[in-house]
Amino acid sequence: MTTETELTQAPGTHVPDTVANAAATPDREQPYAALGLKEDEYLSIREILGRRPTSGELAMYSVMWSEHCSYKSSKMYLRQFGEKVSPTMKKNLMVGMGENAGVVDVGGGWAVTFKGESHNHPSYIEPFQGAATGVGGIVRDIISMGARPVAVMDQLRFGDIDADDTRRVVDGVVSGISFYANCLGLPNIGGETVFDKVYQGNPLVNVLSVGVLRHEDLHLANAKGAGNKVVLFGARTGGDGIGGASILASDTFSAGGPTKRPSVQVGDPFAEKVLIECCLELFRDELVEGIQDLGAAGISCATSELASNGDGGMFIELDKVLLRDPTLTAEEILMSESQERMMAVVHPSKLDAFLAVVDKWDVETSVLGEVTDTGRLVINWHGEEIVNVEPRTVAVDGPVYERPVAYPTWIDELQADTARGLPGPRPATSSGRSSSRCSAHRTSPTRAGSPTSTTRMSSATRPCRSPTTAA
Amino acid sequence: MRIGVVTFPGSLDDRDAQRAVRLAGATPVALWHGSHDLEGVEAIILPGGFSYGDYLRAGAIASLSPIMTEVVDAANKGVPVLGICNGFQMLAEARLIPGAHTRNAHQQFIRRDQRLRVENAATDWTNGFEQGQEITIPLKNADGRFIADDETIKRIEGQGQVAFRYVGVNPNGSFDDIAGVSNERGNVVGLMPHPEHATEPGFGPDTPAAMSSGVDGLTFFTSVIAASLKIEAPVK
Amino acid sequence: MPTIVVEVMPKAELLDPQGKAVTGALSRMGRQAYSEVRIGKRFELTVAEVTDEILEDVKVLADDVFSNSVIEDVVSITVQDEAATVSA
Amino acid sequence: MPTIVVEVMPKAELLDPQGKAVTGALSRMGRQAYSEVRIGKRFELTVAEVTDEILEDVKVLADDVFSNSVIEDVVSITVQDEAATVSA
Ligand SMILES: Nc1ncnc2c1ncn2[C@@H]1O[C@H](COP(=O)(O)OP(=O)(O)O)[C@@H](O)[C@H]1O
Repeated sequence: MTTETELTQAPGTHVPDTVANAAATPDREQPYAALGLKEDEYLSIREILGRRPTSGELAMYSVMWSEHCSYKSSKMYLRQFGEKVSPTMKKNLMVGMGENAGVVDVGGGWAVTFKGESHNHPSYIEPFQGAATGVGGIVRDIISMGARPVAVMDQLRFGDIDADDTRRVVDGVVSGISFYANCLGLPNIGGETVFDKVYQGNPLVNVLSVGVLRHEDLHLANAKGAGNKVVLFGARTGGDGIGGASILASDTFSAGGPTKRPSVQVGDPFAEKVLIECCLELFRDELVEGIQDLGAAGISCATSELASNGDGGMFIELDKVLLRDPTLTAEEILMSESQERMMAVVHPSKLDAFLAVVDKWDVETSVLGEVTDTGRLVINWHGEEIVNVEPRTVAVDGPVYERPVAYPTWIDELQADTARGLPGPRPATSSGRSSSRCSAHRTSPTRAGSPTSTTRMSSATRPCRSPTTAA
Repeated sequence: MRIGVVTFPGSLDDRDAQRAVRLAGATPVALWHGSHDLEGVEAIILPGGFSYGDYLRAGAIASLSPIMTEVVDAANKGVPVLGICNGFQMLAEARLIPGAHTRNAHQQFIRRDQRLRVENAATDWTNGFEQGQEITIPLKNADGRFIADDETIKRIEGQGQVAFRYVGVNPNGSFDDIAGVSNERGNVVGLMPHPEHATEPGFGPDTPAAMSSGVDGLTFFTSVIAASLKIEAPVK
Repeated sequence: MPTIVVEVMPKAELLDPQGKAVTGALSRMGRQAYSEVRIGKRFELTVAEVTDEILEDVKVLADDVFSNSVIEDVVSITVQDEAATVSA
Repeated sequence: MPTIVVEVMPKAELLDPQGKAVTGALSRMGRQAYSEVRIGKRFELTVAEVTDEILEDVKVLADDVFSNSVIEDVVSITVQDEAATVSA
């Protein structure tokens, strides 16, 4: 693996790798492996660009092509959810796959939007912050559709209930979810939990958020209209989670050497609550063409996705990004996963009014650049071009793999093990062994978001899944 | 009557408070924390939520907001002010009422439908209740434990400044089961539980009569209307 | 840049629920030696320069903003210069 | 009885939302001199006697219990004897 690279240069001495430099030095060794890219993936980036990538481009491709962002191994299965949608299913579907969240017409001019997302590995590293920032990310997706978030749900999988490390993860995750959601006033209206040893070291933390909107309030995030301004607003960009999306979320959790930047993100639910109100006001006053949230892969993701969904071109001056840590390099800024940030596309005539609204909410803002019709995503750093790519190659046309699959034979035994084999009804007091594995967590702080929050589905009534053989 | 509801960054229950005002028959006026303008309202509500994320101390940063200078002035002139939950914490931080709040004694966030006894039915926000009447409204907080030194507790108990007391269970370890406090004059009232969430049938606490039918909170808002008209509110 | 450190503790005569919970946890871990744990706050303020004026202002802020005198005491205000930061 | 003081701060490179909110409040109050405020915790442990063994144990507790090494740093462990407590 590569040792010292341009990605880890000491602050102050950092000179970013420019497009011209990349063309001139085709043989420079690059740390693609440490960033989670396979050799053939790296070679295909070279082929797409017709030269070696700059370090900034390499940063973008590596995060966007990670499993975490590109779903390169699961895409071929997930695709079916889009392909199998029939016209009947589409009847009330206002927005389907491919956008920040799905939208369903519920009648009377109202619509509901919801999205579930996992934040698994971060929640294992630092359960409280990992789960909390998971809620933050999913709620920003709801906001970007133009909806007001109203509730969250969670679906959790933890390691064996008696294992040493399980309690740390359970307590952290449950209180992280409730803390963040409560600060936003969102009740947790349902949940489900399973404990099983297959999730040891790899818990699943799925959070769903629901939002409500009027039909006319629906917005899609895309960068259309050359000349429209691209604005970054919300929290400042720091060194958060730089190791998270690339190194830690790569296909093995042990890949990569030590990172000097933290792999965790710390959430600020207060900043998010302010963003909710600020975005709803921007939409209400019709001051934005679209808003995209920044999640994993931060600016790399938001710029390339917005550009891919629009007319295809965008120009960004990366040095305009407001920083929390002035020593960040251009590559780190591209990869940062700092939370509570949004990117808006704003018509130049509305920019002043836009800035007045974000200012009112004490939200920091910087105009980074504009939409272009060049079909290229160009990013400059202090006047020098460090990225020049076709946005779709970063955001949409990443590698897709058909991994080898095998039938899990243990599943036959599991499925054969039905309730029919059990003796007759027993008094409710007797506790079977398997039911203890499904127990709802009651040990951690309970927080309520609103008076409606007492309604929740009972997880204890759900069937307990406990594979007899580890997968 | 026009009643102002102040929105702070992080307020959560401002819109519910506005609706409660409307349901009681008054006109809600949205006020902004960053402004010095009370827009001529005749009463003010500081709503619940997590203003400034409850960072530093719950209500502390909000109590430094520009509008709070005006709220303190108005309160001292006799304008009715109600602080609900986070608003109660702001009133304490702004020293409009005695005491302070700390984290709940059991360290956990709590949410329940809470029984309260009205200990002082003479304030601007309680005159529609009967002295000693028991009511049920929702409670939800993490930093709800009301505390003060012995002398202060003795004083407020002696002067009838304890407006509400928890009944059945003390949910957060508040001294003397105190759930709500008023200033000496009785125009400023702060309490932990949320009257604004119990003002509309179908959305309130359960009652023996029917699920979600509790509307005990509405009387807070009809009381202040009565106080402004200098009439007696219809006793419930 | 120099840092001014302000330290605030819950008043000794008041119950500190968080500290009590930690004391309990330590004793469950078999650590009876710690008869009491109290948890307060440590503020680090970064300033360009430490002047008398700033120090006066920090005193005011310590009493009015960083602590609530009903429940907390300011236990110390110290200046710490950049070089001598970490000691543990 | 002597007190052992453990001080914990959020890691410098991570966001400290609480400190950020306070920095903002100070600047709205016209106090621009404070370019950054960070807020950590101060633990006071009361012990009957300070022994080497106890100090060793406190080091372990500081890392494992009082701080979360993923997001926080232990910045100091000091012994403070009863007489010399308050200084502000
Ligand atoms: N997946 C789950 N399975 C079982 N119980 C859960 C699950 N998620 C949350 N809970 C429990 O539900 C309760 C409420 O969750 P919380 O997130 O605090 O929501 P709310 O804000 O609505 O109170 C808590 O007691 C929590 O432990």
